[in-house]
Amino acid sequence: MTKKPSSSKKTEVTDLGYDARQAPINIKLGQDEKIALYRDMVRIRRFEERCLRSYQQGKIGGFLHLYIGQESIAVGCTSVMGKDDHIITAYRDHGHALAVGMGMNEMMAENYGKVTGCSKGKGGSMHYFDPSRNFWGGHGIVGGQIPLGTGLAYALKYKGLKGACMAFMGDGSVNQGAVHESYNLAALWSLPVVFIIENNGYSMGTSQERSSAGPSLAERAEGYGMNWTIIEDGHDVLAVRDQVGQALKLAHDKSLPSVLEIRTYRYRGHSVADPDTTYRDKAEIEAYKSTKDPLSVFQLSLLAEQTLTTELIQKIDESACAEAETSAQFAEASPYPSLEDIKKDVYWEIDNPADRKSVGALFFD
Amino acid sequence: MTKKPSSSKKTEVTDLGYDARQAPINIKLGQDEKIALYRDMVRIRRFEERCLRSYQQGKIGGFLHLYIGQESIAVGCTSVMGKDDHIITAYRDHGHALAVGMGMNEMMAENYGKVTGCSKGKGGSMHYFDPSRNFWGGHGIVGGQIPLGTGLAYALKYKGLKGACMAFMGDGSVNQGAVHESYNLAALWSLPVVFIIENNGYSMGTSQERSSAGPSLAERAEGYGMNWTIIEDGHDVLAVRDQVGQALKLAHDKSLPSVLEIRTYRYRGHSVADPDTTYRDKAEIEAYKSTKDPLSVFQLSLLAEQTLTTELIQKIDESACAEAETSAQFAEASPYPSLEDIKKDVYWEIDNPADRKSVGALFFD
Amino acid sequence: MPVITYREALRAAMSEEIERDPNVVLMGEEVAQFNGAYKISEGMLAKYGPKRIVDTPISEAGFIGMGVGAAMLGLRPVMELMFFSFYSVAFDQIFNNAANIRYMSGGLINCPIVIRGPANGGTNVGATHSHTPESIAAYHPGIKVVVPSNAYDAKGLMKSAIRDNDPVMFLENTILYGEACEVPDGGYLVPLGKASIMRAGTDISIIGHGRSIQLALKSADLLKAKHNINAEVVDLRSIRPLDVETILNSVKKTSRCLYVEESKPFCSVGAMVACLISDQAFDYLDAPVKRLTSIDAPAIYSPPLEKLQLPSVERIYQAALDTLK
Amino acid sequence: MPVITYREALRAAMSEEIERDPNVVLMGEEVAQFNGAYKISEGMLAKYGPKRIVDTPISEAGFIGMGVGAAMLGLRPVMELMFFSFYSVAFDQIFNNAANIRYMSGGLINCPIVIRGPANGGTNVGATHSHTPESIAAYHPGIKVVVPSNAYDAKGLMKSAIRDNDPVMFLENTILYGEACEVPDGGYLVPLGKASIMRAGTDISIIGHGRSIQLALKSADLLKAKHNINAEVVDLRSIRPLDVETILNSVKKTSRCLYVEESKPFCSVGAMVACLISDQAFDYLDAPVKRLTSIDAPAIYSPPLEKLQLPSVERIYQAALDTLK
Ligand SMILES: Cc1ncc(C[n+]2csc(CCOP(=O)(O)OP(=O)(O)O)c2C)c(N)n1
Ligand SMILES: Cc1ncc(C[n+]2csc(CCOP(=O)(O)OP(=O)(O)O)c2C)c(N)n1
Ligand SMILES: [Mg+2]
Ligand SMILES: [Mg+2]
Repeated sequence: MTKKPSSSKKTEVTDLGYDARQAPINIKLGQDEKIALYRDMVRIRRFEERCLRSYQQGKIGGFLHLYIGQESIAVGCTSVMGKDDHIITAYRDHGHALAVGMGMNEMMAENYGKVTGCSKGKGGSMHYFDPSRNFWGGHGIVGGQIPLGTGLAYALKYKGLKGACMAFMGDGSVNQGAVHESYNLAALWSLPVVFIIENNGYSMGTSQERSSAGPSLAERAEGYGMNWTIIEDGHDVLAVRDQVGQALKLAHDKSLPSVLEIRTYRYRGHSVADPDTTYRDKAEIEAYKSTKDPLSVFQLSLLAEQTLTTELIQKIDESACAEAETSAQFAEASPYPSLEDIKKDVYWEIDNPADRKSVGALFFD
Repeated sequence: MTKKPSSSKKTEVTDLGYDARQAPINIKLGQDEKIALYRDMVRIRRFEERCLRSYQQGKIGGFLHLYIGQESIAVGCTSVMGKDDHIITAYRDHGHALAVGMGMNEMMAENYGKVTGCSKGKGGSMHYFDPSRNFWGGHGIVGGQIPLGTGLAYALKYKGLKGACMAFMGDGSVNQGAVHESYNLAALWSLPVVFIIENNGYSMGTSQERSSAGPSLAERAEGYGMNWTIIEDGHDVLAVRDQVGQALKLAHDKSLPSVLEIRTYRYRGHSVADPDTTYRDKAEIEAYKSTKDPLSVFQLSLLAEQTLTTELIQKIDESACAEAETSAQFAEASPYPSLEDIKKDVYWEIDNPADRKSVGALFFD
Repeated sequence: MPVITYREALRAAMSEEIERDPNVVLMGEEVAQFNGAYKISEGMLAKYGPKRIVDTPISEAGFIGMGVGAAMLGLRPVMELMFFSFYSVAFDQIFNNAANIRYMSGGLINCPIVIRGPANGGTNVGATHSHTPESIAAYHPGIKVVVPSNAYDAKGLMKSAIRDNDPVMFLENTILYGEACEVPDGGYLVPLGKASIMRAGTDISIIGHGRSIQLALKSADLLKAKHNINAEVVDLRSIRPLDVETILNSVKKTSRCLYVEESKPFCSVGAMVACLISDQAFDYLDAPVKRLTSIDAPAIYSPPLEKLQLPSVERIYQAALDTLK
Repeated sequence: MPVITYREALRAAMSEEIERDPNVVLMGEEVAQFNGAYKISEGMLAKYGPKRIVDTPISEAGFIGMGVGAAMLGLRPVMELMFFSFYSVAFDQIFNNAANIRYMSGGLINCPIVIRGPANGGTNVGATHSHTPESIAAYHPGIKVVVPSNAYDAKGLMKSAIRDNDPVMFLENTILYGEACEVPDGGYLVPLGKASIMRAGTDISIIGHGRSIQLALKSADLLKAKHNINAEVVDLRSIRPLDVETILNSVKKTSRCLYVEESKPFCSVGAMVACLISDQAFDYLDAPVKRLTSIDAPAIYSPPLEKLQLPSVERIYQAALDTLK
């Protein structure tokens, strides 16, 4: 009657006096690169603020899940992606999409349900896709994207590519069975996948302690012998870069999976229709905003090191606002899909009639 | 950037020099009780050997999953059950059924598909039930019974009963999502459930190391802050009693769940139709049989302490064989369900027409 | 009689049953502290406390299976799926465990669980959130399925469902949540399996279920106003059990039938009902039973297009005219 | 022509495609080292190695979802469900992800995955292991569904399914695995969506899919021998796409139709086909389309009773006579 000792491999993180700016991956960043990181965070925020206005004007249907407050994660993570690295996420996907390089026009048009949208108006705000940028969505079923991300990693390994998949989820998603099944598969088969939990403290109106048992979310990785790390400073884009970079390296070099839990915060309600009153108070939001806002923190740091100037900050801001405004105009001016479009993009074969090999009816109305 | 220290609570088990016979729960066992434990293990084995014969004669349909080699677990676990303790298990359910007190007749008749079977011939060997003995099946979908067991525990707590549910599964089942969702629910809500993994080393033809990542199966409990224990001596009915007794006490007294991984071995193929040649060799089976057979080990120990005599051993054996033989005759002589029976036991309302409140058609052929 | 919404009617039904029977418990994501994603359970935590109104993690397989287990031991759980679409991750627990446990135990067990939540499109939430799984649910013997189209039925059917000793899938509709009608205060029941003739008529039977019924009633008014056509509108309310008698009687009277529903067309409830009618009222039919469903594709997001994809007053009106041709 | 079994035909199809296309991979529980629970993949690990033939843990949601993700990036995974019934724990991955990913991405993605395994009763494995989910699968636009009834079709359809760029549910049958017929060596394809007239006739169309077709052929012999009735037997082979033309042509010729299938009756494929026929060949029908399904209850274990629950030569024969009455 013994207990087998744990054999899990944890990445060791220096705890005290850690300065992400000094991390090798960050120290080599040029001024332009730092500005680009900052700019991308600003662009996400301004884009979403513009989305919110359009939503309030009734231009956008369904849900609108804003990423505001979490920008450092999408930007930090995607900034270390190489050509064969891929990402997949949940419905809160504007940040990731912009960060991988998708354009505001196609994104806003998607929100408006226009045919010029990235998914031709078929997916909406929760379902952005851009395979050409290694971005595989935008997924609405909580946790449902995690097996897909594991499969992207599987395919990379199968093809002998030195790439990895970053599979994003929220803190509430870790209690879905499909997530655990994926953990086991990834660990068992040494798949190059980085499971990234964006822990913003709440799944809708449920705080982490009301949804998830256990010492931490990342630590569940241990049961599968997987590496795991908790990034407390998720608001610090450089800290995110550093840790994600290490996890990606592990995936690239040793084809090992890991779980990163990144602590963050969302400023808005779960979706913008969420009353956001039953589960947290304004003070909590304000406290975070005032000390840990990802944009402000990075801005201050870049100001201090004179990478940014107040003029440049303003220019970046104005240009992001203008870009967002233009995207709203683009979306507004774009046409809706046609009635016939409803039945396109259902079957590859129907969309490629010259290559169709099956016969018979595929639609029944 | 820190890692939260683990706060999980492990039951401490003395490792060296541990003698299950000296455990409080065992030391108070009377001679008759020990003999009863032994007899129940023998009855399970003889019953299943008789099942095997009937299966080979074509009297039993579908699958036949034999429990031979694992008897100490069902008998040990059920022997510590109190009046409000409940159990649920998978398709390898003969042992648990006999151990909770179900009769061989109704069990064998079920295997034969007779109307006198415990499930009226509707469930078969994988689906025994006896709610009157707190036995809730017999379930065919791997891992699918674990949420149900969690729900039984939930209902016990809801009703204010000081009882627990033992939810059994195999080593291959731990990779099903529903199991993990149940772990989280049980830990989060402090449900009185004991998750028992009967780790016989294989899920069908897949060894544990080919199916499950991580240091051990039980240790995954840690990620949920749950107690866990590995019982290496699963062949020792007294060791099982001791550990399960402790877990049940934790459930009764503090309404805390735990995970027990009990190491064991099955002698036969996954089901008796399984060729059993691709994944292990005979030597491995023989090695286990010769040193760790639950019946032999307990028999020797009871002989040594003179609780058993060779005559008594023989008597127990003969009586178990006779009981099994009688059950086969009972099954043979029993009638099959009628054609009309096919549509009974589908809806409670149809079976209780006097109390039916709905109207309209419930069947459509 | 008080006029209340479908949402309030559901809340009243659950509240009355919670007060009546200590074994009734409402569980689901955000049902308690958050007051319900769609506010069905608003105020119920405050009134009934955390033992009766329980927030769950996002673990549909886990908590619905847990409800099935609890039901086996005598609780009567009402499980909210935030969207019924999320049944996809709990499919096994519903259709193997809840549906089969009675059968496989030879009748030793029964499972009085209600699984409820909105099952509809039309709110631009896309393909994964807009499933209408009534045909899939009702395919399974052992399961009952109801689809109330109005507040009165919602309350009466919910109370019947909670008292029912078999597992009931209770499919609601977010678009109807705010729709009101007269609903008595008292504890009336609407039995499962009884269709309701919402509008009597002689020229054509428009049969259907769910929100399509509300649309069909308006289409029937148009048919009357524009063509003096008297359409009978029959709301099945319950898919399994099914009120075959009312269906056949209506069709025997009108000889023409249009089935309307929001489902996709392949193997839909409408196909089943059409097949039943053709089989059992063959000689009464002047023309084949026609069907109107959503356009056969996953739910499109684009708001104006989704409107076109779903049944509408105009589409039903046109289909009825086609049926009468 | 060589005579091989349905099992060998499936193995040959998968082997040929694995040899042909480096992106084809076979995954599932016990497919590799154990040689397959039903020995479909026997010898394939030895021949193609562990990269192409992959054993998975018991994690259907995980590994099927993984297959969907891998397919998005260009692999062509063939996923074995040991029993197709286990789709219940992978339902979301199949019907939300595989089925919808193309649509929700506006056509940017396609998902060439095959999910295959036996979907049948008749082997006394009880309610949880005997699902026949073709109607449920085919309900979902975005999904294709095939149900081969014999070795020749099994091979030709499997090769087409693997080359297909859309997700295909491939429903096999354990009872047919050992059945043999003539199957050419070469790489022929049977296109999805083409029904097959297994026996030409003039008096009644017996249409169906899966193993019921094998039974129907024997029933047709009885009808001929005992009553000189010439039954036409039409095997749909593919449920979605569906060969509506062949169905209608047959019924227009015979004016009588019986649909046979192993499914449960509510919202089954047979109900759908009956509804289609009634709609599109209304004036050709001398009598309503009749259906023969399994008796409407979960699959019973008891071996002799399960036989009675399923379609049989005798039951089909009787139902055909009733249809002709
Ligand atoms: C299977 C499933 N259950 C429930 C939902 C409804 N839902 C959407 S998002 C959400 C909360 C998820 O929270 P979290 O994972 O923490 O992500 P966050 O929204 O904070 O980014 C819920 C309950 C869903 N989409 N899918
Ligand atoms: C969801 C599901 N997948 C696959 C199966 C087929 N199956 C039945 S038992 C089994 C092996 C289970 O092994 P384990 O959990 O170790 O239990 P043991 O048989 O060793 O008692 C498999 C793969 C199933 N019944 N259900
Ligand atoms: Mg969150
Ligand atoms: Mg095992």
